[in-house]
Amino acid sequence: MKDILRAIGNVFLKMPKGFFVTLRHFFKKPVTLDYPRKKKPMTPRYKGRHYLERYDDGTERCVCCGLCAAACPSDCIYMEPAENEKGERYAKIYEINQIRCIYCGFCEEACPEEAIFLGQEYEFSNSDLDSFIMTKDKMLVPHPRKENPFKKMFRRMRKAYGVLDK
Amino acid sequence: MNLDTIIFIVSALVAVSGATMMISLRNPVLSVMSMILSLVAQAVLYIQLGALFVGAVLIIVYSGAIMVLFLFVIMLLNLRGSEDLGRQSSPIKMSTKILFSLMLFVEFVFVIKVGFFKGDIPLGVMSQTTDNFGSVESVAELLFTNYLYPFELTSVLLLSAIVGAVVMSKRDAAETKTDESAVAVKDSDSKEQVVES
Amino acid sequence: MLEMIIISSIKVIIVVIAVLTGCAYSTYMERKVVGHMQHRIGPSYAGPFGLLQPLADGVKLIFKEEIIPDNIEKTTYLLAPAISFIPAILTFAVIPFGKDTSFFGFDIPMVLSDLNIGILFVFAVTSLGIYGIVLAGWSSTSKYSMMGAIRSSAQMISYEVGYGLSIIGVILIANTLSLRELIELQMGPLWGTITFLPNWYIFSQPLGFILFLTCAIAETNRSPFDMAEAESELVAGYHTEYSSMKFSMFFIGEYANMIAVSSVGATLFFGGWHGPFLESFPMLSVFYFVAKVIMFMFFYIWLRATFPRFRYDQLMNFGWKVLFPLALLNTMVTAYFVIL
Amino acid sequence: MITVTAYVIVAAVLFIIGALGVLISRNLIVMFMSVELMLNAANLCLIAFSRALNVMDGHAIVFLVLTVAAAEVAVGLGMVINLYRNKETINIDRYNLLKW
Repeated sequence: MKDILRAIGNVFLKMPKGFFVTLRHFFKKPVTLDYPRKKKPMTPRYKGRHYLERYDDGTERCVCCGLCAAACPSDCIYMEPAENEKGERYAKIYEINQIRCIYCGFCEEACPEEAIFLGQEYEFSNSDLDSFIMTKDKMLVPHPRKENPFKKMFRRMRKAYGVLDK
Repeated sequence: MNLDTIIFIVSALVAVSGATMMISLRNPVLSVMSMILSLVAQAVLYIQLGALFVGAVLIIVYSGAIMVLFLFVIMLLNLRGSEDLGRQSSPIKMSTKILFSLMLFVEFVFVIKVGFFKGDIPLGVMSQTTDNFGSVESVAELLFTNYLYPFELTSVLLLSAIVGAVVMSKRDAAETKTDESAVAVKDSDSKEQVVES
Repeated sequence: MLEMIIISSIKVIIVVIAVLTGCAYSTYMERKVVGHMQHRIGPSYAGPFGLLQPLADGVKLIFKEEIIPDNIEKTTYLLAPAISFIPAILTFAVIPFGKDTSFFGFDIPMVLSDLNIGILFVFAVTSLGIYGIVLAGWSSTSKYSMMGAIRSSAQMISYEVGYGLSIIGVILIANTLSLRELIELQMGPLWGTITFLPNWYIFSQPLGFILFLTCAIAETNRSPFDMAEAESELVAGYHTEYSSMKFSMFFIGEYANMIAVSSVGATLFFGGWHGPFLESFPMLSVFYFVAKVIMFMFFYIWLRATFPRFRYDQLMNFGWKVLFPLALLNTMVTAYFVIL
Repeated sequence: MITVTAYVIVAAVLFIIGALGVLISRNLIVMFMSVELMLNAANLCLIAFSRALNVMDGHAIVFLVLTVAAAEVAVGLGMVINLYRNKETINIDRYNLLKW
């Protein structure tokens, strides 16, 4: 008898509540996206794949100082310096092991030339291990760059203290 | 050789071969399955004889409840074909048993031939049936008029079966209640439903 | 005679194809609806809105490798999917899915076979479906399958009673077992007096309807009574060891069972194909019927998305201590009013 | 045209198979099912006679027999389980305590 009364109570008092909850959520906008077709816009400071920057005249910013490699906690940056005909240093080889990289962004902060920065892309999966080594030609591609507000601030500060860009 | 005859021959063959498989297969689950096959074929025979309602009830009660219970017990005891069923009994015993069965069969045929062919029951022909022959209404009418006392008595029988099953499958008070006791009760209840419906 | 055979065969083919398509698309519906209830979007990649997803699934299942484990009982293992699949399809033989219409001069009854014991047939056939599950579980010789089979048979024994008793009320009122007559009785205004409501039996048998729904869900092994395949406890229950087309046959069987039970529910309690404007457009009746079945299917899915699975002993208790007495009470009260 | 005799003979064959099953089977459960089969054979006979005489009484009796069979199964399977608990076997030859 107690069971029956409780069951009746549940059917008329508690179950509609549960049904109502799911029905309400049924009409809400889903939080997931139709992923491969629609992608979630990342936040401006999201740290995705690496890019190397050029100056406006097309020369590479990187001078192969090694600060990024020194700052890297996972030790994933390898570089070999060389000099061009003008006597300026540049990186002959600049490689980042994407599998080791933890995407902390320390290289970006350490770089005095603002040559390296981490972009928005995050789809790295591949079936070929070699393709995870980011070489210079992969990183030197043109890319949509959104200026990091903090970077902007730092640049102004550097200007103020006389550390000038080229 | 019209459609009726074909249906009769096929279902009779299925019923008999299912029954034979039932007693000859070693694996109890396969036995149960062939019994179900036989029962379904028998239900077809019922329906061919105009007993629609009883045929449906046969499937619901037997195939739907009783045989499930058999299967449940087999699974509960975890019997497989490998269960040791002892030595083969001696050929003399075996042949005696088969002989007795055959004698019984001969006797049946004799009875059918001699006893019933006198004409009391028109076995040779299928008489024309009334409109509601085998319908639910006519069965119910009989059950609640002429057969009211047997009907009430079966309910008492079912009650005693419930009590019996509970008592039998109940273990000592110290032991906890098990699935078996619960199921035995359930089974007898499920039969009661058929009576009421 | 020949005409009749041809028409019947065409009807059978159409119904079977419709049921199989319905099964395929109820998987799609289930994934979409449950997805939205969980703030996801469900399948969306194959075709527009993922509408070709069932097709893709079917192709995938057909071409998958068929794995047959070693230590199984071969005969029953191979037989089980068919046994669970065929009774589910057979149920549709007696379900009327539309108002009788005439095409090209032929009067076509929109039911495959109008038995005068239609409901009993449905019950007889659905009660056979359990063997597929039990045999599958038993013959796989896997402990998960075995557990699923034992649970399923015990669940079946305890729910069959309530299932049978819950529709007695309707039968008492209608005084017939033929599904076609049941639908005809549900036409017209409610109890002959209330004109704005149809005379559906859900209004005269609300308790019976709730009991029927509960038992039907248990009968088809659906959540929250899906202990036979409780995926979080028993891997996949009775069909753990099945793969490829055999697995999909279980799947289709389950969904066909759901559709069958939904059709029976729609016929018994919601007036079957009955609806407005049938005089001028008789084909609308099929649409009404399908709409009612879809409502039931939606409820099934809604329930699955809402409630957690029952525990084994809870279910047994519920079946015997709640559903059974309530069904008896319903029968008694209905009988009292019918005699009055 | 099939006659009622044909049905009765099928029923007789089924009954004999049931009887044979009870006699030669050593599996308790199969024996039990054989008994059910014999009941069913009798039912088939009743239905056939009912058809031959065009009366419904046979159907009513079959209905009652079905209930009796159901009650029998409920008690009988309880007995089988109890027996199995005692001896861990369903071989009927092992239950020979009362044999002299």
